[in-house]
Order: sequence, then structure tokens, then C-alpha cells
Amino acid sequence: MRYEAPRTLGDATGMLASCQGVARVLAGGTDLLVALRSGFVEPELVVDIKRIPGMAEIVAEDGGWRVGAAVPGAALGRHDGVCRAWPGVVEAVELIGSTQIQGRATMVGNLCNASPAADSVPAMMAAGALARIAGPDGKERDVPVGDVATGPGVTSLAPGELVASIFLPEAPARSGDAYLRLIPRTEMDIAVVGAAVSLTLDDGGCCAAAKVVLGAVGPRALVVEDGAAAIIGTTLDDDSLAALEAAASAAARPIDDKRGTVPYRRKVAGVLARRAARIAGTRAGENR
Amino acid sequence: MIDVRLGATLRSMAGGRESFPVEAGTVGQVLKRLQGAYPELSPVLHRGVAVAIDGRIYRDSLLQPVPDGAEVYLMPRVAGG
Amino acid sequence: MSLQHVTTTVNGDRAEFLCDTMETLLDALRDRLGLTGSKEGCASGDCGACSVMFDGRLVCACLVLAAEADGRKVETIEGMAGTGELHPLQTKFLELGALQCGVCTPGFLVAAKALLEENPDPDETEVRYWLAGNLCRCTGYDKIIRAVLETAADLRGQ
Amino acid sequence: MELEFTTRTTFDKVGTRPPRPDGTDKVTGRALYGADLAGADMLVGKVLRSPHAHARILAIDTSRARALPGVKAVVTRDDFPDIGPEGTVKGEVEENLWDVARNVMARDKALYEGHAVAAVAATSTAVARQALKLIDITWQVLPHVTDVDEAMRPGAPLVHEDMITAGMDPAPEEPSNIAEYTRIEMGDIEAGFAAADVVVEQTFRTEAAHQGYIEPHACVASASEDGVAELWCCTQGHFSVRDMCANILGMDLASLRVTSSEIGGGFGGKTTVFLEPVALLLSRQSGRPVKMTMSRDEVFRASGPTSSTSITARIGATRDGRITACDASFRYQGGAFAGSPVGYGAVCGMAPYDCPNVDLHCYDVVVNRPKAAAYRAPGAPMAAFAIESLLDEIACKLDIDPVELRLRNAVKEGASSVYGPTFGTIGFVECLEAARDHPSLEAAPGPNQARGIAAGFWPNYGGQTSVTVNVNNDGTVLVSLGTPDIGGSRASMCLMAAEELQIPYERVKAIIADTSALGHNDTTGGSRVTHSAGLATIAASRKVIDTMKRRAAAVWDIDVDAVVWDQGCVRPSGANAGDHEPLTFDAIAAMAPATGGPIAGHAEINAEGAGASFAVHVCDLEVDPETGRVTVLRYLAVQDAGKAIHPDYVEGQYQGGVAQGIGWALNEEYIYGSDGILQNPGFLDYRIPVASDLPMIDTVIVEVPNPGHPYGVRGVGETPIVPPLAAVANAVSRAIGQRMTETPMSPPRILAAIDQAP
Repeated sequence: MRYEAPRTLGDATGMLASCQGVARVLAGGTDLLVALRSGFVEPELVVDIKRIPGMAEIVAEDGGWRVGAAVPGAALGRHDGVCRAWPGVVEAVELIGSTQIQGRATMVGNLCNASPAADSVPAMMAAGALARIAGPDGKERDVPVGDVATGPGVTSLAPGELVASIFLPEAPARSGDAYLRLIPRTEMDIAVVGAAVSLTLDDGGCCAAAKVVLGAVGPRALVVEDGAAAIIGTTLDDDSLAALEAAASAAARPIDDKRGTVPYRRKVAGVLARRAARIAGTRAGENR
Repeated sequence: MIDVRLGATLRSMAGGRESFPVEAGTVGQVLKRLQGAYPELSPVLHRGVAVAIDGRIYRDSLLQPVPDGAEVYLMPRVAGG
Repeated sequence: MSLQHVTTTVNGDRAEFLCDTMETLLDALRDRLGLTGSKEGCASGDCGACSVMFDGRLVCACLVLAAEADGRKVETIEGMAGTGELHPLQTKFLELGALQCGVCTPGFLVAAKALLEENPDPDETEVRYWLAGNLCRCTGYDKIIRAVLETAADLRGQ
Repeated sequence: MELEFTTRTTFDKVGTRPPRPDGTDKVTGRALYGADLAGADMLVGKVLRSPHAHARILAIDTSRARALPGVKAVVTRDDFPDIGPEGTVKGEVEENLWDVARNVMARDKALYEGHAVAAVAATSTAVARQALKLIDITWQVLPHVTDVDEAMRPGAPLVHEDMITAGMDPAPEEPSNIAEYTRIEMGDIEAGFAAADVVVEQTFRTEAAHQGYIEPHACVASASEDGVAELWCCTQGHFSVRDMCANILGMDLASLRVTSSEIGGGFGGKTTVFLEPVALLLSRQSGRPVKMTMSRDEVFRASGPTSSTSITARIGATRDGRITACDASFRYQGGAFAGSPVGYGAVCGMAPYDCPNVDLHCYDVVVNRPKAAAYRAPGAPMAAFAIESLLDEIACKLDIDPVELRLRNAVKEGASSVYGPTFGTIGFVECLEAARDHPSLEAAPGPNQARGIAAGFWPNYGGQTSVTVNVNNDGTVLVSLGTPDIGGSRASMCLMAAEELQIPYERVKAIIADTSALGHNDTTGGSRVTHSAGLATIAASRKVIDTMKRRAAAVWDIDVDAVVWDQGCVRPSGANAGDHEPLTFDAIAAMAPATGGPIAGHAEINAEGAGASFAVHVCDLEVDPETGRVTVLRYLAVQDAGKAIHPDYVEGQYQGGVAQGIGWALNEEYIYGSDGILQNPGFLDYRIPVASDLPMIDTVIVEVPNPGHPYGVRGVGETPIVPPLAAVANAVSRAIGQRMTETPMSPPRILAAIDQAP
């Protein structure tokens, strides 16, 4: 295995593109090193992007925030601006592993690992985040975060491409987001179900816009349009939240595995979507 | 005379009989005389036993005195984690 | 197979080693530098027994490639005590019996020190969540949590 | 045993909480554990493991692996001597060596996924890994069975084709997976149930749990050309490791020296051998030291978890809550070899209660899973889960407080125990009363919250122990022990030696000596060390005192009967013994070279008189009714320690046992796919409790002295894991109004139970 730590994005994409065998990007490494150790992947090349200037930075852009691919969770959680704008995204990222994992794991790594249970992905999708993809030709393109993972362990990235940053847009006034997941313990587990809700209230306290996204109940994060529709135009009263719960449970397409059963995941998807919506609503109400 | 009793765990291995009288002064003599006098006990003795004398459990103490009239039980040997 | 040359700083001292690119920082610390205080309990970041500071951040050394350490600063359990003097956390762990088998103890101490540097006045819940990545199978955590809370109070001068 | 004593009740040092002698090395990272030793020219050993749950090994071809540069040795079944079913047992090994030898390296069949089939030693980890891939095995995959109830059904795949159930009369003609049947009977079971006003019955199931020690198994072996070998390893019993390895490999005991490293947890799981005989063979073949360490994944797949069980139990009681009868069928799988702890389980479950009529059927079952090893109170937590759950059901039905129900049935001194002998001095009633009166029971549970109560019992034992107490000329003392220190026992031994010798605790140090330095020591386990090594330390210390009295008498030229030991000094016994200034411990130590040479005491004993230990646990928890998640709010562990030598480490045992028990109750389990492959061999999905999962764990140390120990010590390590499965289950059941009968009580299982509630 060859280890490279290039100093420019162009070098990084160039190395990835010219590698004949399996190549992997190393950011936080919390998934990659486990895969290496278990022999699950045997790459010919590992490209460490942490020495590329700017990769570990969070910068303000168009009222929102651009988060570099090598920003660890611990840094994101200490960034006042992002915490204020997108508390749900931050709490989702902070749920990834322990304090030690937070010292390394990145939002982009969580996205590109393409696990159906990735915690940060539903929250980023609910926030309308964009992934900036750098290619070997020096070109960059922005795609919705939801378009990066296409199935378990599979992404839409072409050979030589990598995700260089995530753009979190400006959070509208009177908006709030939240992410909840169910794990059997309090920490250190993979989500059995995850639910992210982002919503905006109008001046009358009615829900004007909403996004509901579920994790771990399908091959990739699931947008629940019916769930959003159930709360848009309401004051997030019990009946509308019950309708959201029903819509989320109905939309879930889980599997039976060692972490949970189909009926369990289906039911809990609804419960968490409802609870997340309530938290997001409260946050939106406080956010003037 | 010592009336050796089988703990409930071992009774089924010796045909259900509970009581085996022997003349003995030590744990070693108890085991030796049981072996000679009661062939039905051989699976029990072969398995390995501990001996409880008046409620105190002895695993390997062949020289331990057994007072006349003591309560003597054979039990399975206990280990642990 | 050619080996990678790495120059790094461990507990304030310059350290150099050659390693295979597949080796982790934990492998290098233990096998190349003889610093066996960091333990391998899982090699997957799930137990925290190999907790070290890496450029000022708490990480699992099993999830860092040794090659990544080039030019970085690593702090391990071996560097925690001053010359002839234990760190207050180490003293408190001894005083309260906050260890049994002791194999998880180096990881707990490194992690707890990082916590107190960032938050000198944590409450019980904060300590428990901060240390959730450090598994202990002997103590039930009770005395460990108490030791961290009491050390924090001592350091605040209470 | 020659030590004469009356149990004392006042102490000067015992019962205090000084820092442990090995503590500083453990907080600074200096302490050396199994994987921490490095030797010059050392090779790395790795094991190839079966990918199949059950498969015949038709052929093993190692030629490609041997040809790989850097590979220095390859071993398979062909390299192990055949010890025969009866074996030649030297030493004190109690495990069936035929089984252990076959567990260490598969012979005709791989009996479980992870079973070792070959091993290599190479110049690096990378080469060793590569070599494993070059070993060619021809498999014939066989049908498998991993569930205990399925394994007992006629027609189930046979783990051992020729296994005939032992203990049945007449013996069955057909082979089966039932290794042994045992029946435990007392009184008249039918009359007992006839006298009952209320009868409860349930079937309970528990999934296998792993000890989950944080340190994986590791060893370094170095064999030399003259047939002598050294082994360094993390183990609960290096003498047993020596005996097992020597027997499996056909060595003399004197030719193998085993040193126990510091041990990173064991809980029963490090009482046998896995890597050690293989490492010795690899070293013998290569002529170089070989280090072997298990990965976490190997620990789960190939070391010894506990049994999974299926238990059907029925208990009858009168209207006023007196238990009249209990019958039960206990079905425990012990993995691929006989020896599940079903018998211990059966007797421990009912031992706390005075029940005149008992009929228990025990089945020891084999399946295609790793060979079970001891795990803290082997067999007892599962049985207590069944029995204590049924008692809770009776308490609910009769509307009796659960502590009160247990008080009405608790065994007391003079009660006959379910396993035979009459109980001596025991402290169960004292534990129940302490729990009942504890302030934490004053808080009333809120919505979706409930309180669960359960009791537990472990008999404890003593065993063989050798201890040497050496006095240095400066008056400091060194205690050499042969029982690996898992949880602070060196501190306890130093306290007991200091107490006997009446010198400061700081003047006493303790080490764990290797197998060449002391007589045989049984393994650290069964909660025996503080009792038995304590007895030996006290006995050895008293020999030191005897010698000191003789030396002082000789110096004074008076008869030894004319001196006494008092306050750490030798004094004349009275006025007519002469006028001599007392000689201090230090002074006599300093005179040693001139008065006959070194002063030491040693004791080689087979400790008897272990005192039974009882515990009562109280668990308060909350269930999220929409997700089935449980939050443990409060936990109280009350237990009789006899006498707590070092209370910190007694409390630590209670708290650690509780944490393990809560993990087992709520989340820990072995998950097998239909292919017989373990699906969760890692700490990610084998979910042991993390710090944020638990509250502080309150403890009460009850001290009802054990008359079998000079200080009244009872073992404390095992009992605390016995009640938690039931305490948690009783709390969850009361919170959701539905009896929980399976562990783990994971969120999906609890939610399913809530959905079924009427």
C-alpha cells in the first residue's frame, strides 16, 4: 500500500485518477482504518488529504458555511456559527462515535463511507447541504448531499473525484433543525433508526417549509415528502405530528438485521420523526 | 460410624440412594471405604467430589479428620470465574 | 516492501521510526518506540485503551496511520506524569481505587486529562459522555467518574 | 490445615483503603500486560480459523505457506501428540484435557466458526497474515446447530457423532448432543405443589455473554533446544497454564516455566489455554521466541463465552408467601465440548431459599459454538434470572413486598442447602434487611419507572495456595504470591501481612511469582484468592513471628516460651523472664544475618472453609414506552463480604459485577446467522455498557464474618453478577406490566412485549 499526503487538491485528484488499483481517500480515517485492519479493503493507494491547505477550515460563504473535508467533528462542534445555524447537523455529527472518534471523524467521511445508517447524512439533507466534488480535470461541481451515496457502500463519485467540502446554506429566520437516533446504548452504537427534521415557521407560528429525512431504514437516507406535507401549514399540533409519525413509519423501508427488526424500525422511525419535529419547532420558535 | 449422604446433585448418579454408612476417621478413609463397599458409587467418585463436613466444604483434603457423628455430604466440585 | 520514514514528536521529544504504510500509530508507539502504555483492546476505535493526544486532539491511536504522525505532536500516557511527580488524576485514581485490572487505565487518564483541559468544571453527565469511548469492564465506572470529578474540584481549588 | 485461629473482629490495618502496591505502574503505563513483552529476534504467530460452523477437515496443505519468505514455522493438528481420551494428567488440571487439546487445535473436524485449524510464525505480522492465506484446506461442510433447544431435538446435527449422554439410567443407545443429565431431588415435589396456593411457571431464555475483558489473550513463548521452555502470558492461573500446556505437548512440568504478566481482566475467561500451546510449538519448531496476540474479533469468535440457556421453572407458594416446591429443567449449552455450568446454576438459583421440595433436571448440551469458559459465578446468573423472576411474579400475585417475600423464605444458619450440606454462619437475612432499610428505596418510582429486586448466591471456594513472606534486613517485607492479581489482591495481601506482623502497610510489598518460585497455586477464580491466599499469607506471617520470637529468645538467652509477640515487638512474657528491652520487628530483622540467617515464612495450604456469599440488588429504571429503551436510574448492591479487607476493591467488585450484569440483561448477546457465523464479534455490536449508560452504583458491604477464615473473609467476586439479570427483568416487567422472559431485553424485544401487553 502506498501512502501519499499531497499538498494540493489537484495533486490529490491526480493521484486518485492515475491509480490503477483500488485507491482510498483518508480524511479522519475512522472508517478506513477499520476496513484496512479487517482486510475488508486492500487499497494500492491511500491519499491523505489533511495536508492540503484549507481542508480543515470552516469559512463563511453567502450567509452559510463551507466545511472542509478534513474538519473533524470536534472542530465543527466548537464552531459557534455552525452550531447556531444548524444545531441538528452539529448534533448529528457529534453523535458519530466517541470523543476520540470526534477528534478524527469528518462529515465528508461519514457521507462518502455511504453507510445507510450514517448519522450526519439525514441532517445534512434536511438542511439542504451541497457537496462540492473536485475532479481530476481541476473542475468542481456541487451536488445535493443526498445524491452522493447511491446505496450501501456505493457513491456516485467518478474515479479521481473526491468531496472537498460541504456547503451548509444560510439558515432562514425562524427555522430550526434536529436529529435524533435510536441506539440501544447511549453512545458508541450505529443508528438503528435516525430521523432529521428541518423546518421554518411563518410569522404566525405555522410551519411554512419542512424537510424530513430518515436514516437506517433504507439502502440510503430517505426523504419523506409525505411527512413534510403533514406538518407544513400546521402549528405542529399533536394531530399533525401524529400524521407525520404515520407518514414516516409508512415511508420506512427497513431490513431485519442484528441491530433491529423491520416492525421495530418502522415504528421507531415514526416516533423519532415526531420527536425531532417537536424539537426543531421549538428551536425555530426561539430563532428570530 | 459415619453416615455419608449424597448431595442432591449426585444422588441420581448412584441409583437414587441417599445414605452410605462407613467406618472412617478422615476424608481419605471415607472415600476409600465408599469405593470398596458401594460399587454403585464409582461413577460419582470417578467424576470427582468435594466433601462437606458439618457444612464446611473440603475439596482435596484426604487427611482432614471426620468426627464421629458428623454431617458428611458428597458434592460436586465447585470452581468459578 | 519499502518502509516509510517518520519523524515526529512524542511526549515532547523528537522520535524517528521506520514503518510499514499499513501500520497504525498504535503499532508504531508499541512496537517501534517501545511505548506499551497505550493498549490495543479492539483495533477499531471502540474501546479507547489506546487514547493519545494527536496534535492536541484526543484520538484512538489505532485509528491513525503511523505515517500520518510525520511532523505531528503525539502525547501518550508515558508523558503524563511530571519528573518524579504524578499528575493529579493519576494520584486520585490511586487514592480512590479507580482501577482494578488497570489495562484501560492509561486510556481513561489520557481522555480525562483532555476533558479537564477543555472543561475544568464538568458535571457527572458530561464526564460520563466524554468518557463513553473508554470501555472499562472491571469497575462499573463509578470510582473512575468520582476520581475525575474530585480531581476537577481539586484543580479548581475547591 | 495447621493454622489454628479464632476469627477476630477488631483490626488495625485491615478495612482501611491504602493505595495498591502495583498502582503507580498502572497509572503511568509501565505495567506490562500480555502483549507488552518484546524479545530479541521475536517472531509473530497467527492462527488460521475455521470459516465454517461445522466442517470435516479432509486435508491441510501448508506447503505454499512454508515456502513464503519470512515464514519460520507452521503447525497443524499433525504436530500435536495424541494424548488419548484419558490423557496423562500431571499437575492439578481439572479441565478435560482431551477437550482442551482439541479446542486449541481442531483435529478431524472444525466444531465452530473460529476454531483454530493451523498456525504460522513469521518475521512480521504482514508476512504471517499472508502465510495464513496460503494454507489450503479441503473442507466438507456439515450441518450445524447453535441453539440449545434445537440441539436437544432428535435428528439435530451431531457435534460429536459418538456422544452418549452420561448420567442417564439406563444409558441411551443413540448418540445425541446432550453430554450429561443430572437430577437434583429433595423432599416430595408433588406434595409440595399440592400444598401451594399459588403456582407460577415460565420458560426463560438467556443468550450467551462474553466476559469482555479489555485485554485480548496474548503470550510470548520461547522454547530452547534442550526441551526447556518459558512462557509469558496473561492468565488467571499460570500454574494451570503450565500444567495444561505440558500435558498437551507431552512435557515435564519442570521443563516449562510460566510467568503471568499483569492481566487486563479475566472474569473466568482466562482460566484455560488457547494460544499458549500453539505458541510453544511454533517456538520449538522455529527455535525463536514467538509472540501471539488475539484480535478482538478472535476473542469473541474463539475464546470462551458463557452458555446460552433455556430454563423452564415452576414454583409453588402458600398464600402467606412460603415457598413449598420448585421443579425446573435447566438446559445449558457449553459450546462444542461438554462442561456447561448447568449444575452450579441449578443449585445456585434455589440456594438462597428454604424450599423443602425440589426437583431439578439439568442438561449439559453441546452445539457448534466456541467452548464455554467460566464467566463470573458460572451458570448462576441465568438460573437466578428464572427463579428470581418467578419469585417476583409470586410477590405480585400475592401482593407481598418482594424483599419481605424473600425474608420469609431466606436460608439461615442451620438450614439445609439445596446442594446438600447445612449452611453455617451466613448473612442473607442481614443483606435483605440492609436493602430494605436503605434510603435509596424511599424514592417512589415515577411514570414508566419501576423497581426490581433480586437476590444471588455463590458458594465460593478455597483451594491450593502457596505463599512466601520474606523479611529483608531493613525490616521491609516481600510477599510472593502465585495467584495472578486481577483486581487489587496484592493490596489485600499486603494489608493482611501488615496486620499480622504489626508493621506499617507501606513496609510490605507483594509480587506474583512465576511457576518456578512457589509450589502449586490454583487459578485465581471462584472468588477464592482473598480467602485462600489470605489464609496462606496469615499462616506464613505467623511463621515469621515464630522465628522472630525464637531469635529474640536466643539473643536474650531465655526460653522461647518466655517471650511474647506484642505490638510488633518481642517482649519478655513477664517479670521472671528477665529484664530485656523489647526488640522491634526492624531490630530483629537487622540481626537476622548474625542470628541464623534470613527470616522467612511460607505456607503451602489447601484452603478450606470458604464462606458462602449472598447479595441483594435493587434496580430502579425507566422504560421509554415508544421505543423500548431502558434507562437505569439507580442501582443498589448489598452483599455479605464477611470482612472487607480493602473496602475500595470490595465495592469495586460489587460495582463491576453489576455493570456486567446490566449489560447482559439489556444488550449483550452472541448473535448467530443461519449460517452459524457469529455476526457481532466486536465491541461495536457486542454492546458492553459504556460510562454514560450507567448511574453511580450504590453499595452496602454487610459483614457477617466467615468462621472459616481468621479475619472472617468471604469471597466477593462472583456473587455480584448473579442478581442483575433478574433485578433488571423484574423492574422492566413491573414498568411495562408484562413479564420479560428473555435476555437481552433489547429495545425491540421490550417494545414487542409492550405491544403484547393486554
